[in-house]
Amino acid sequence: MARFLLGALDRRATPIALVLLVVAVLVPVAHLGLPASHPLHVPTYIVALVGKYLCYALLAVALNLVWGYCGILSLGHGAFFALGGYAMGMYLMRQIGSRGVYGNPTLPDFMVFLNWKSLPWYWHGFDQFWFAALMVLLVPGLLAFVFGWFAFRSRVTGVYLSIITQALTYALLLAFFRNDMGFGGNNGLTDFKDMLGFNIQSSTTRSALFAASAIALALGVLITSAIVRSKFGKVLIAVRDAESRTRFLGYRVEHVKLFAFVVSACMAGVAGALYVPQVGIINPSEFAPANSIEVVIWTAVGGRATLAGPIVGALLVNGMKTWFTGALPEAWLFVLGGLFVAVTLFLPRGIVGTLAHGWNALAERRRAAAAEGGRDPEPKPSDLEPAPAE
Amino acid sequence: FDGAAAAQDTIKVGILHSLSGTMAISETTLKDVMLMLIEEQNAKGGLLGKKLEPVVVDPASDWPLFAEKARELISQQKVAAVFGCWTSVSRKSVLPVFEELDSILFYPVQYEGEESSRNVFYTGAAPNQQAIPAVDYLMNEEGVKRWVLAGTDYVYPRTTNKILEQYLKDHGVAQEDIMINYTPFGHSDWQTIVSDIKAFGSAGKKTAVVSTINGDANVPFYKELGNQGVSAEDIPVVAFSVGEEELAGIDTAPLVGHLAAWNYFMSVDTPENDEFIEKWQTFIKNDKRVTNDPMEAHYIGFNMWVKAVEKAGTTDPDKVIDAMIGVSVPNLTGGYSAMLPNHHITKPVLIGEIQDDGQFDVVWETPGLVAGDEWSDFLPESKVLISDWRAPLSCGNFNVETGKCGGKGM
Amino acid sequence: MLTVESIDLHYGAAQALRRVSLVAEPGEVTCVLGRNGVGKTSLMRAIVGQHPASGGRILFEGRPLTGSPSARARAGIGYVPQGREIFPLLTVKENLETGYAPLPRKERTVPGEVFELFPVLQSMLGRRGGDLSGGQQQQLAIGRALVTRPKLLVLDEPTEGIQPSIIKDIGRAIVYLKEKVGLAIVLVEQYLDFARELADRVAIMDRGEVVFTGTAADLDDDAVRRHLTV
Amino acid sequence: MTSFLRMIVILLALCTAAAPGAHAEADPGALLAGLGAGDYDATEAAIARIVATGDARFAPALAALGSGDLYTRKSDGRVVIGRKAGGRELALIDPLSGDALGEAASRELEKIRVNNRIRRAVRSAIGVLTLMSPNRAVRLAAANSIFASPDPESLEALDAALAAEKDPQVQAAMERARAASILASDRPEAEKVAAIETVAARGGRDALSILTPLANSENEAVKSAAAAGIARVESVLAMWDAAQNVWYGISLGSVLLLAAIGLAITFGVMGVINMAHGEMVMLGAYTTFVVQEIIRTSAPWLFDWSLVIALPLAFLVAGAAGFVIERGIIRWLYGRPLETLLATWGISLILQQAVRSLFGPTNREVGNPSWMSGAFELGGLTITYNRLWIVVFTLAVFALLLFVTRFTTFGLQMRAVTQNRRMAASMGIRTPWIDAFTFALGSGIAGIAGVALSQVGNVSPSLGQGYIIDSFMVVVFGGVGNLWGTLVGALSLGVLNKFLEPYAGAVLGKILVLVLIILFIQKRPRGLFAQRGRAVES
Amino acid sequence: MNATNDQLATSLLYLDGVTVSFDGFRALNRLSLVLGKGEMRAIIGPNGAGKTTMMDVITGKTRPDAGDVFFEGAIDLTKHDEAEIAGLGIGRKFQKPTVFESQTVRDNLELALAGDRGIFATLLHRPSAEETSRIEAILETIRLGHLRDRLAGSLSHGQRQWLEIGMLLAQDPKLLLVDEPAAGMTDEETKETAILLKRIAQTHSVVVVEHDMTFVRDLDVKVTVLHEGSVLAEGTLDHVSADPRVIEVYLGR
Ligand SMILES: Nc1ncnc2c1ncn2[C@@H]1O[C@H](COP(=O)(O)OP(=O)(O)OP(=O)(O)O)[C@@H](O)[C@H]1O
Ligand SMILES: Nc1ncnc2c1ncn2[C@@H]1O[C@H](COP(=O)(O)OP(=O)(O)OP(=O)(O)O)[C@@H](O)[C@H]1O
Ligand SMILES: NC(N)=O
Ligand SMILES: [Mg+2]
Ligand SMILES: [Mg+2]
Repeated sequence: MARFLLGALDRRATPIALVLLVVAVLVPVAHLGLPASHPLHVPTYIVALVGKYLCYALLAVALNLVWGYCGILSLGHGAFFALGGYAMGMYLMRQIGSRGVYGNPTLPDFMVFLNWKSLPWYWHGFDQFWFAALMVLLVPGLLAFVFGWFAFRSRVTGVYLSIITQALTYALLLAFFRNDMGFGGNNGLTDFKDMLGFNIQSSTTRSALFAASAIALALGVLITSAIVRSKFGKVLIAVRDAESRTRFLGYRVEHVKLFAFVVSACMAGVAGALYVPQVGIINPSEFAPANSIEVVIWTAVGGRATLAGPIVGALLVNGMKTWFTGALPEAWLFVLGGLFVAVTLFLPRGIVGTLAHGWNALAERRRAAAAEGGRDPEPKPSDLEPAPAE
Repeated sequence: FDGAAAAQDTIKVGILHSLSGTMAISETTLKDVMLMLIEEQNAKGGLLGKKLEPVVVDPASDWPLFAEKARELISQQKVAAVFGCWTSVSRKSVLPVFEELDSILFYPVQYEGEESSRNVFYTGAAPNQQAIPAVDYLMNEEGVKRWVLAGTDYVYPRTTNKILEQYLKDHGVAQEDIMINYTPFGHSDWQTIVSDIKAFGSAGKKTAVVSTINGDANVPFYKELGNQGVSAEDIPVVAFSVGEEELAGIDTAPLVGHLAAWNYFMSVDTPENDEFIEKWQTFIKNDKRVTNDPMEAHYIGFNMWVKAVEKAGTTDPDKVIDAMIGVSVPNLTGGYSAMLPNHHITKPVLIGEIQDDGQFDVVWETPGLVAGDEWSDFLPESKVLISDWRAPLSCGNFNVETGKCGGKGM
Repeated sequence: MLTVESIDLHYGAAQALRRVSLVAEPGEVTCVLGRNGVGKTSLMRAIVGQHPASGGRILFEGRPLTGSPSARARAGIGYVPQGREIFPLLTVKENLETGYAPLPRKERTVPGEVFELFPVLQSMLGRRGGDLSGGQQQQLAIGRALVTRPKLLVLDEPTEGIQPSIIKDIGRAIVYLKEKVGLAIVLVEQYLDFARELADRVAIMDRGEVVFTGTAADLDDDAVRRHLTV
Repeated sequence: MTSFLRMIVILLALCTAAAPGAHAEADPGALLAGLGAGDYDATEAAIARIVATGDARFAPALAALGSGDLYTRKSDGRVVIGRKAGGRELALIDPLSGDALGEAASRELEKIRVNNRIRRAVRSAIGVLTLMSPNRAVRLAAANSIFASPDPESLEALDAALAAEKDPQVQAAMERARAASILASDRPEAEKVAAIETVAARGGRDALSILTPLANSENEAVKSAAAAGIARVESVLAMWDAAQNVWYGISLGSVLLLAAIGLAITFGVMGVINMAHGEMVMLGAYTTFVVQEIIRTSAPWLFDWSLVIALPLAFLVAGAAGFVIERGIIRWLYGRPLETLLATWGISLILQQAVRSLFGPTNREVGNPSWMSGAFELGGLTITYNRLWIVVFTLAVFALLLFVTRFTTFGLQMRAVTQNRRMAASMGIRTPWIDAFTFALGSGIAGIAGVALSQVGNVSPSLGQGYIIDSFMVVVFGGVGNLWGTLVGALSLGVLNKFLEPYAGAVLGKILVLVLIILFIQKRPRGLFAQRGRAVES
Repeated sequence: MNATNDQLATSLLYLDGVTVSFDGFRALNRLSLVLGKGEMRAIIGPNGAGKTTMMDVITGKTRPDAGDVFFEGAIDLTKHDEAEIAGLGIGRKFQKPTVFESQTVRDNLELALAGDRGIFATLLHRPSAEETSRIEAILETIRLGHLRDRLAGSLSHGQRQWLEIGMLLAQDPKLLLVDEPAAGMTDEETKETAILLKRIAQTHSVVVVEHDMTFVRDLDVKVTVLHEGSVLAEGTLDHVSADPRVIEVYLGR
């Protein structure tokens, strides 16, 4: 595994991972170590905000693995994120213990006032952190496995797959809304007190969660990079571009997709699990189809099928959302909507994709100039774009 | 841009209502009413000699964004208090932020109760200030014997219906005379449910519907009622989430006689209300705009806050929180509302019938003010809890049986 | 009728055509020969407007040809692309009817010679184009181009994947179209015998350039060996 | 109900004089004054006293009471009818004579409060008082309203009316009303059993609600007759219930279809993942709102035509928006279908916010024209007019669209362009126009869907968001690119939903439908009406 | 029956009574065909005769409505999917060249290269020197060496044909199904292709579909003529070309 990940450290992945690790160290230090008056002090507000963004970024990285590199446009990735979040939320709920408003030592408050008599079976075990942590990976992974197993075996592709992933998350949304499900209905899980014995609102816990998010994101990037750089990555792209042809070469396309899908779902689950203690609530709206579509949007804005794209997209879009909902509360949708339109029109490969392409094209031109009138210049995929018909 | 100097000569007031997304339909009005109230206060000379400065943000009907924006308002913008939220989940989402940063939230919407935070003032109705009087009215005035409890499937209706179910049973209603039905948010096809209600109502006993159906789903619900000819004489519907604003989107001619229970109606004929309506319509530059109950709640909440700040002589949250209790201000229905030690307020309860002009005609009201009861007496675990934020108890969920303050885990 | 004057064509940074010139006259077949990847298809795309030329100019009936592909089709250029490009979900009949676009309403019929040339199309009118065999699609592509009643017909390797008897038919059709109908025809071919038989003029391309022009008779073994062998 | 009362008032105003009081002994003024004398109990008692007179001259006063138009004049305590007369003044009318009494400000009057209990009493009182009306329609309505709120007090009046009644239909209605009233009284067993028979023969839910309480009767004979009657009514109802459910399903399905059908063009045919589709529907709905607003203020008599006027306008407005979007944005994205998702999502945000800024964030009222209000009975089916018209309208739109795509040159070129834009251009097809008009067509259809959907739901800036997911679901479930698939998909999802709902409830029913869609797609990975063959596989 | 059993046992590929219909149209009609181990066979026949459909059936793309398809005497191909069939050692070059457009020529070949196709094998795969040299050799053979780092999407039609052939070589299957390899090639290249195929046929079994008679003659192998979904004639090229029915439906006069 380590060797596999180290193999991922190339010209593109290394700087991203390094930046993230530096952030993981410096931000907590600046938050905890510097007095509030210090100009370099990072306030709680920023730690909480950026920590949340990092989780979103990891979710986008997860989506990019399946969408960017394997062509599976999942419109239901929010479901895996939310499931990871719920697993963590259940742990945090159990940690409240008898500190709930009704003082019931086992039942969470919402169960008490809706007359639950005992803890439903699926809530057992979540008082243990290791169990919850396992479930963070297992529940989204298993759902992705079962769902993917059937869908890929039945060769559901393209928009059909997109729409059933959307149906999946929508069905989960409705299910988790139901109070009878035992997950707190619309209000979800809230009122968390502590995690592993640390007060969830303390600066140290916040810093630790922040660092964990940054490191998880770095790992997500490295895993993606390792997968994409391997021969398996070439198979993924082959599946994306000509699925049926890949089959005729003897690749079990359904296994390839399933693997990517499950890995991606687990990543999304981790993102959700880190997100919940930082925002303090998990509620069914995380399953809303629109949320999953937004993840696609972040990835597209940043540049799909690039390592840094999903991160840049998630940070930029959410950053703009934060900024403009405060600065232009009545017009921010114009700004954000305009951004999406502008990116599609002017940065067709997303921000990172376009930059990388521009850079490559420049390098290309220089090389061509150096080679002086070489007869076989090498076109890049951009040149393959059919010219507009008229 | 606003340096320390500027921050000192204004007092910032946060407004945390969704201006986009699904809740914008209800919450935008509350943002506007807050702007009006602040403008008016400034015209009166501001507060403590400083101008009030509204800080509007858009949490976009996105619950985690509510928490983020709350933190931004308190720790970045340094507001003195926040007026905001509509849905319970948004309140739940911001609650830890207000507690952590020790600030003040005024929550203006009727809700399910079962909560009392030191940092929140609940100016909307608790279930006993809306649901129970409405049921009393139907039982006594209309002789209703059979009940449909229809609601959107979320916590407010669930809890309200739990409370009502217990209440009805305590009043001798049999289980088979209660039908409970839940629908998803934004439910738009009511054909089956309305016809089920008709069927349920044809058992020879007077039947009524208690509706906790949420905002958006109401228009198609009432349209279907009207079209299927369910008239108020036969099966009246009493709603807790339908006010003047919701009715503005419906042709109410077929709905005359259906009911709503609130603590305020625009049609209430008092000089305070006339003045409020006039100011509102002038402010919003539209003489057709209606007023509603949560607007009144903000009106009350804002005036209480102003009074408490004046009393405390500072906007410091701790001092203001302490000063709030006992503050009493005029409401718009001709009386006074007072802030109780449990951070809920006293309110009159009014039952109104829908008129063909989209207004409500008050057909009944409680003889006096009803005190908001945060911990319902009709839920077994909650019966034993009380809340009192005054020293020395200073507890939101004090268990009178064990003598312990639950939330502190003691 | 068609004069290509010294055009260049680029795919991004890569140059596919260099100062290519070509002439086609009514009642004549101009044949373009060349190995794989020398730019034959690129030249055809430039003529029909599917890819812009980056230098030089193209004249059609004496006027510069600059419009969109659809304008060129309406001006009388019919195109049979390499790879057939049948509309896969349209029936054979509908595929043929797409050729009505440039025609005035009363002329909107499928000319009889299409079915005479390719009787198989007649029997498959209701089948979806994409379901046809490769050779059948090729026949449909030629038929479809004829529906537009072109003055200039551009054929990019029309015999590819076609059974021998029909290749002969296509040969006969080309002769008929140039002699009886008086079309100008530009034909890309790899199949030398076929080309020799039909061509009035020949252009051989190599590495994006025209390296030989002349009549079919001029096409001596030397030129062939130099530019067409591996 | 109020409109029923209004009608009675009008009819009565025409013929009050013709109905001389039979038992007029008390002072009518005093009787009327009793209506406004106290609380609801007092009002109800006063109504009972008026009924006891049997004097039809009181009917207009009662009708005005029911519709909330009856006042006590503060100056002299006289009870008067007040009608809105232009400004803030009310025109006063004497309830008995119908004479005009001048105008008064509402402050000078005290409204007599009514609630549902009073309205029920009024309804049955008018029934009793108008049983002898010379007008057939009034008598029929009177009999029916007694049936709806039976009252032993009315038996005497019914008997008298029956003796005089010649019209067989009215007679039958009176018989039923009489039977219902007998069942509410303490008449002897034999009469009750016969009455049960009459009521059960009529059938329907109303009959059930009269019979059900009798099933617990002390009296054995009545009890068993009631049980038999109930069983009889219920067996008929059960049969109709199934049919009713199918109808609900079809009508839900047609709403889904209507919402999806424009998307079947922009997404199904053109392949644009059009997240702004819902906003096109919204534009159509807002167009309807604006049309109605203008009609309301400047030509109220046109109101019943408002939808007919709104249809072409909505098509133009949404179609023009679609045209602009295609020319401005979508056309740069052909060949990059996934990017259309990003761009149209952006457009959708912008349009929502634009409408919010322009029309405000709250619901706007779009009224039903009279021909789309109410319901009629078809056997045991209740069919509401608005649903019926929507089903008819949807099928008409579908047929039209099918015709355009299948049998017109535009349709052919549209399909050719979307399958191979470059080759279509080389065939001489003006692809930019075809693209723009196709997108405009899909958007325009979404716009007219908005006109119809404004009749069943909210008209608010987030209207479109409510339909977008279902629309994609329908198009994909049916099979992308196949209009028939969209039709069958929408209707079968509608019916399925409605059959699951009674068992599973609305929430679980919806979840089940989604799960079934997921499972179904496993069986048919390209939807219900899958495109098959080589063409689609590669 | 015995005879067929024997045939089955010794055959590499065995088709018997294979029928495929599309919406009532019979593309293959009780087609029977036996290919011995190490044999090379040319298949000709009119456009639409069912040649490509036959390959679709063998490679698992199309399921026959009736009939048997056996590989190496024992393996029922109708029970396997495309990937499994490829794994069994059947490779295919498509009539319409399909390559992975956004990957380089070299990566296309690497993907095709024989080897373990499992997930973890590919994840942990390190290119060996042997593989590299094989790829170089194939690039040489298909004359795309100078384009090795080009994206396959930018190749011309004929170049793609060559790349497809190269991918087939890289796959190194037991049985090669080659659909119209010479289409779009110059006469000279066509000759080269024939030589290449003959060389391959020394160690592999090959089925070639082609309309170019010169090419088929160069191959110099047994020829099967398909027509309307079944075998019309079989034998040497000279034998079948003399058959009046073949002349009528295929060669023309
Ligand atoms: N879309 C494209 N993008 C980039 N390069 C291209 C593209 N199409 C063709 N080329 C390159 O341009 C050159 C000329 O290609 P073209 O298709 O014109 O050749 P051709 O003569 O038609 O070959 P063939 O006989 O194989 O069809 C080739 O080197 C090819 O790789
Ligand atoms: N999916 C399908 N639906 C309908 N018809 C089909 C389908 N697939 C193939 N066909 C028909 O089956 C017949 C056989 O096609 P096939 O492609 O096998 O022919 P072929 O022998 O390869 O011809 P060619 O030499 O032209 O490539 C053709 O008539 C074709 O139209
Ligand atoms: N509090 C409510 N109505 O959600
Ligand atoms: Mg070519
Ligand atoms: Mg073939």
